[in-house]
Amino acid sequence: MSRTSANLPFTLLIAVIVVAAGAMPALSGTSFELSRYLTNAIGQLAAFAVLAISLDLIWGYLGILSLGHGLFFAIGGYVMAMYLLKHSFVVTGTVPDFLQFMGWKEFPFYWAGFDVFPYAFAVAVAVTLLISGIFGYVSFRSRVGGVYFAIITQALVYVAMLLMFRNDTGFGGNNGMTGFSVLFGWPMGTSGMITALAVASLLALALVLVACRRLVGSRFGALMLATRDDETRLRTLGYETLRLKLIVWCLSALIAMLAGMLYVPQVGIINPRVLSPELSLEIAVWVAIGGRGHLVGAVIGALLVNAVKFWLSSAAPDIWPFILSGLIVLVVLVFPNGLMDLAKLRLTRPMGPRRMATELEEARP
Amino acid sequence: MVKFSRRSFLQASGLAAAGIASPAVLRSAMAQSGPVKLGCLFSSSGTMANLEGRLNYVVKMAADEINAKGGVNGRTIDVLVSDPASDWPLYAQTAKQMLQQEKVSALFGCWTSVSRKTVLPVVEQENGLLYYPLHFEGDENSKNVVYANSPPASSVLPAVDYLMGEEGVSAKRFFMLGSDYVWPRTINKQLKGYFKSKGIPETAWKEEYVPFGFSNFQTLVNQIRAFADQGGGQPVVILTVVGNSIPDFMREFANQGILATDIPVLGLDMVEADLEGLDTSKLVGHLNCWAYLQNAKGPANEAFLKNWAAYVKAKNVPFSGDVSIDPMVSAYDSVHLWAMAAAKAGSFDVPEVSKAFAGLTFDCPSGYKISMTGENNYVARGVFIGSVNDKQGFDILWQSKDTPKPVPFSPYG
Amino acid sequence: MTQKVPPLLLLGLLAGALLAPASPVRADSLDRAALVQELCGDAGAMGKAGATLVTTAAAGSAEDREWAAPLARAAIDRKLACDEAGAMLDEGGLDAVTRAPRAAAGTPRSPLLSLKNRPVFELADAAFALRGSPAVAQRTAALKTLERRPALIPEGLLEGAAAAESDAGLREQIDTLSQTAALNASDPAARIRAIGRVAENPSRRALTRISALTADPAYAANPDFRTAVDDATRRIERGIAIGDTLATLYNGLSFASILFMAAIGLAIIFGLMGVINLAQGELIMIGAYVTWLVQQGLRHAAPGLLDWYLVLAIPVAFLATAGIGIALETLLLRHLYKRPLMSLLATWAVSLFLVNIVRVVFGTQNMQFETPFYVSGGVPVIGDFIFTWNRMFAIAFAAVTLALTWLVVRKTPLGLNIRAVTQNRDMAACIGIPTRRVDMMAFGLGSGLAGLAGLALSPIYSVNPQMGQNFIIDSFMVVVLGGVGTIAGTVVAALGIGQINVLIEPLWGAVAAKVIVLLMIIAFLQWRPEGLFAVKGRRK
Amino acid sequence: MSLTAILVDGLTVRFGSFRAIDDLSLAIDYGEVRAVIGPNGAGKTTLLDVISGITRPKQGRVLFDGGLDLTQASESAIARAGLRRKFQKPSVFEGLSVRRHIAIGADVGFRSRLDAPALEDRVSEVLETVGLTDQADRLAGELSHGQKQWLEIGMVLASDPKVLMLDEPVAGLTDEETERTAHLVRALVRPDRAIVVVEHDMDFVERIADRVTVLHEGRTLFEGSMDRVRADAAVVDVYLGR
Repeated sequence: MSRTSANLPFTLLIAVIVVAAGAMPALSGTSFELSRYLTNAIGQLAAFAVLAISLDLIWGYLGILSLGHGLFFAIGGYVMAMYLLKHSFVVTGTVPDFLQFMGWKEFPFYWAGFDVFPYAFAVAVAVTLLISGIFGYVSFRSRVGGVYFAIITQALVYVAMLLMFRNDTGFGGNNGMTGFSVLFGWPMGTSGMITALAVASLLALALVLVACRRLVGSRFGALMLATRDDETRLRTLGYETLRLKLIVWCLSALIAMLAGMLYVPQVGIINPRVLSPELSLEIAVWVAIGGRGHLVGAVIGALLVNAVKFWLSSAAPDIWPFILSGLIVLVVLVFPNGLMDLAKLRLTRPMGPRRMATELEEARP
Repeated sequence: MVKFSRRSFLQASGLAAAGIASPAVLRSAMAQSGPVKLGCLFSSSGTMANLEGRLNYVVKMAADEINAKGGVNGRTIDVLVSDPASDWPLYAQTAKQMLQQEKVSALFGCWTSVSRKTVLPVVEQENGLLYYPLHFEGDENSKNVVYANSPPASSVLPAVDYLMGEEGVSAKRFFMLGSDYVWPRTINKQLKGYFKSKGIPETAWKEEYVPFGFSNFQTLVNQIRAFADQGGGQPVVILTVVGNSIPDFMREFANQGILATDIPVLGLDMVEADLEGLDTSKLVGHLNCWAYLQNAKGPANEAFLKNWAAYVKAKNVPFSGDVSIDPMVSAYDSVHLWAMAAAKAGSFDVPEVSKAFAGLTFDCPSGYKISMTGENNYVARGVFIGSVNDKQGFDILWQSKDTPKPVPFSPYG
Repeated sequence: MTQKVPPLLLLGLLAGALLAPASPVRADSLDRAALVQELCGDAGAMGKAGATLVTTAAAGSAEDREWAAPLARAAIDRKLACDEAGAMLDEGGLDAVTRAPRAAAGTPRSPLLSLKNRPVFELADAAFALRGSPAVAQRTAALKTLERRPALIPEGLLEGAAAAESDAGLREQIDTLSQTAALNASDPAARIRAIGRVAENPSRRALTRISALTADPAYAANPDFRTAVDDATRRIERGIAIGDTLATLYNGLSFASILFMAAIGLAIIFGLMGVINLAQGELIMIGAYVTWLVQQGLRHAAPGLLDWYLVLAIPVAFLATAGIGIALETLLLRHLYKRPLMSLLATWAVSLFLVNIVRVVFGTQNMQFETPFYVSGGVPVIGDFIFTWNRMFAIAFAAVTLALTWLVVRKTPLGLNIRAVTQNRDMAACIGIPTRRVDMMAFGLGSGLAGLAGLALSPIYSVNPQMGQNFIIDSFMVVVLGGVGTIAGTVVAALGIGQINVLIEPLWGAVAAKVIVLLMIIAFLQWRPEGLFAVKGRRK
Repeated sequence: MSLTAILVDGLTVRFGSFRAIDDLSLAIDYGEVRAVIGPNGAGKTTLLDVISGITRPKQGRVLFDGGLDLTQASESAIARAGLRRKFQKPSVFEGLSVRRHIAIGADVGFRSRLDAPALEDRVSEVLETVGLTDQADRLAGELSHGQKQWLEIGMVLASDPKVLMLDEPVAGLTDEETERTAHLVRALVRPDRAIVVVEHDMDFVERIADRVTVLHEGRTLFEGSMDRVRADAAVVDVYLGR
């Protein structure tokens, strides 16, 4: 309605994603086939883009910065890994490493049923909703916001990391889980599987983009922006902002979880490093660089930062941190709306002075 | 010498324009000529950088030595270096890139067991070859990995035997303190099995784990003192913490006034580099055990140390030229073992090279003649027990007579 | 004597050595050449040589003692050079047997003491020093070494030393030790006296020694002996309990002081500006590196003052990090005060930058710090409680920092301004307080305090580019738990977190302790988002 | 329906040791425009905060319509009961259009309960009332200060509230804008609606208020018509006379 046309870039982005998803299987076998490495990389980047969207939804549109989104990403990842391991075990009989080095003869009881994907998926959703629901409810009810919320979520993901580092939790400890051989009955690591996973990730990205776009364009989306701009004002108009925030927060957690489920089969490992506070901070950096409050910005930010990181980590490993920190400072000081400013595509005005004022007040209760 | 080539750069940055990729045919044609490529998977940033970083240069140095003698099968060796940034998934990522894009003939890399386990499925799928230069927990035997250093049965157990023996300290009680991950867990599991087989009661040992990067050892050292003071025989600490936890532990240990003559510490992952920041006069006598120590006697070691010092100076390597640690030597041996296998096979194809492993021997800087059999991909090496001296190094306290046969799967697990 | 304590085993070995016909028993029959030959032999031979040295120290003639004393020291220091013609004392090139100068025959080799032989040689060295060293301090130190292994002390040594001792205080100490050493003597009265002596220094080791006596035949036969043992056991157990309590408190306090040091700068900055400074950990790290630089500077410029580098570095570390903080504030954060979430990202970028610039300049290895006498070792107090000086240094440092910070905030114009701006920025600006300048100075102060934290932590932790990252979450939890902008809150939160951590750690391990504490804080903040100490005001 | 819209009974609010409102009692009737005046710190805004549920009092109660105790209800429940408030600082949503604001104000709920045409009608009507029809599709962040004030009034008005609280509606406005606002407020008077205005501009108060309550140090100093307020010695002493 009033959210003026971000239509062009949005449509373009969706088109590129869908074309890429279609082209990858179509080109296989021809001399223009993408290498497996590139295909895999594109699939991973798509998963990161989904993760970026999940954060943008609550940070850009609701004004809540989470520095713990790695937690939900990890839930998806871990559940996917559990499914893969258990499934591989059922099909091929391979006993996972962590069982071996812990000296355990069988899977812990809570692994039961994880070889059935629908069950695993349901568990992922349930756990994500449970954690995000409880944490979101108590935090939003106590009106914890702004930097406090950011710091507490960071502590939360850190706690989760410490827990998962423990080997006796039955989730592989520091080693995490790796050595997946079968997905849905198909062997992993083949060209076909790599392409299929990349295509699935791209399609999921497109789907999440379209769905989020519809959400933020709706009346509900307008209420999200209203909450971001002045929550008290909205509450004194009769709206239960607690419920609104909780719904969006849980939704965002679910999207992050989905990203984790897409990511793990493509990298072939999950371990507590995805729970490190640095990764969660980096997600915020992708969004900030791309331009928060723009779905397109979040996606482009995630793709760009990760592609550059991917390439520099082998081409010039030493300068990557300097480039990243320089980029952040540049974005923070000069382009508060990230690349969206740079491109002069001022689609909306998500960062008015009022918005900043709310942030400030949240910082000082 | 070469970092990633310009071509790979273009390909990787071509992500944005996903449609443009160089045709597969062209790429494979190029891989057939020119120098043969080897890849390194050692981090030069992050928590492992201080240890892993130096191995990149050792691999290059070994390649230079081989190139100076005319290369292998008529081709010179190019070493590609990357930075997995101490981030385990990135090891797998980089390994994929090396194998799929760069078509390297062999990989040399990984320090922690986690990173090796991450890379393992990649090398198996791509049928690559990974030389792993660390002593480790064993219980693994992939045809695509060469385990260039010792599994516990041929390194840790001899050291513990020594401690338990008359010549050692007749150790009767064991405090096992480790970082909480696969290597310490597995080592301790095997040690417990070993103790049981020796009839040592369960009350005589204790197991504790701390998180990675843990540094506040005050309470744990208190626990160790309490454990030691319970009586019942000479106590020892078997230390499997890694990284910065090692110097932090040793510092606290010395600070609470415990000497090696009271409770000796066997630091299984302790190397010269861990002592760099410490006042070792209060730590004299603590032990470590590796397949190589810098003080090893013999011309091979003299030559190695001289070459390394010269290489550091000539290439401006950002690591000390007068510190040499076991994994450096294992990495060095690995390159030579690979070159010998490739020359013997007359090919760079992994299956051919693998077939040539049986019967290879090499004069390792440690002074032993290390060897491979056709039975498995393990390398038989000697064992050293070192004793910390007041010059931040290790004196050789004991060394094995020959190279014990490596046993991949521990009978005590 | 059924105990399996290794010192006793060694004693047995000693006794064996005493009886063995090959080993000289009497001083007049000390075979010097044979002894030197054994010193150059294998571990077994060296063990025998060590036993001989101990015997010589106890019962040898003055001449022999004087001759043998350098050998024990040389073996420990690896200064004994074995060659084809016997051995030489490294320094001065003297022959080990004749003490006449000579040239080395062949390539000399320095034998290494095995772990088992090392305590024997240390004992011998201390025994020689106790009887022969001219300085009282050295003799006292030697006595301390002997006290570590009372069971190993050969009979006659302490009596001989006490008889010759000129210093009255030291003589009394020697007597005490010799009474303690009589725990397994034959005279029941001496044993009972020894039990009492042992109980005077309660520790788990003492408890083990005393409770082993309950299996002694005398325990059943002699009621006096029995009472003495039971009394001693009770006394020691009480001592251990006190010691454990003190140790827990001390460990908690030391951890709290570290948390406090890491958090206080952050508390000031966060309270004043609502800015989350994620680079705070890196400022701590830089403080530690500056300390290292000061140490290196002193090494070159004034080696005499080297021991005092930790003190001399205080102003340098403070000013250097304060300077960085001020630069950071002026160049970056000043523009972001209305956007705290962005300043959070910006400071993260700064932390990334600082870690990597230090990595490039100094490398990734741990920096090497001298350990001055005032931060090395510790004093056993009671039970198993050791008062370690490096922790005490941190505690004292934290206390002084607390006092100074309190003074600055409460008693100086800058502090007044800081408090005014913290409470109401707009009002402060209205009454003419230069808020920008106050921000800058306060940021400098907070950063400088982080630098001091780095200095205080350098004797405890490894110093490397990554070290700062260990502190950031802990210190934020302290600040948030304490309540923003209150020094008292920061102190109480640090003490609470430190103590709870130390209490949980022995029960469930270090990881669980950390997890539980963090979860407790998170839960607490849901209940009281303002933290422990916070001023309530009008919302919105 | 009772005659009294809001009954404040023995209300005390403390911030630390400071008593912002001290045992205050007052009643506001339907159909009147009540102005609350007083020097800074007298407790005016705090009073509105308590009525709208933002601040919880230490003692006392505030009854709405003779029944609902506002000190126990949540902000959103209070708003849904029909009490709406315009804040002192114009509080609008920078990222939303003017039209969206009115729609949000008109209809509470995550989904619209009114059907689209009915909502459109209501929005147009309110825009007409506050005179922002021409600005309907602009973003709120782009409006002038006065327009933001009106937009916020329109937003709280759109739901047809029973109690309308206006906190300094003419602060920072030009004389002409003040004039328009005064007209607007008078036009909103209805027998089933109470309007509470906190304002410093005495001329404005005189033009709109039926009755005036003067607060001082958290207590009622005086209550009556503006003429009598001006005549009261105590009021002149603490407030007007300065």
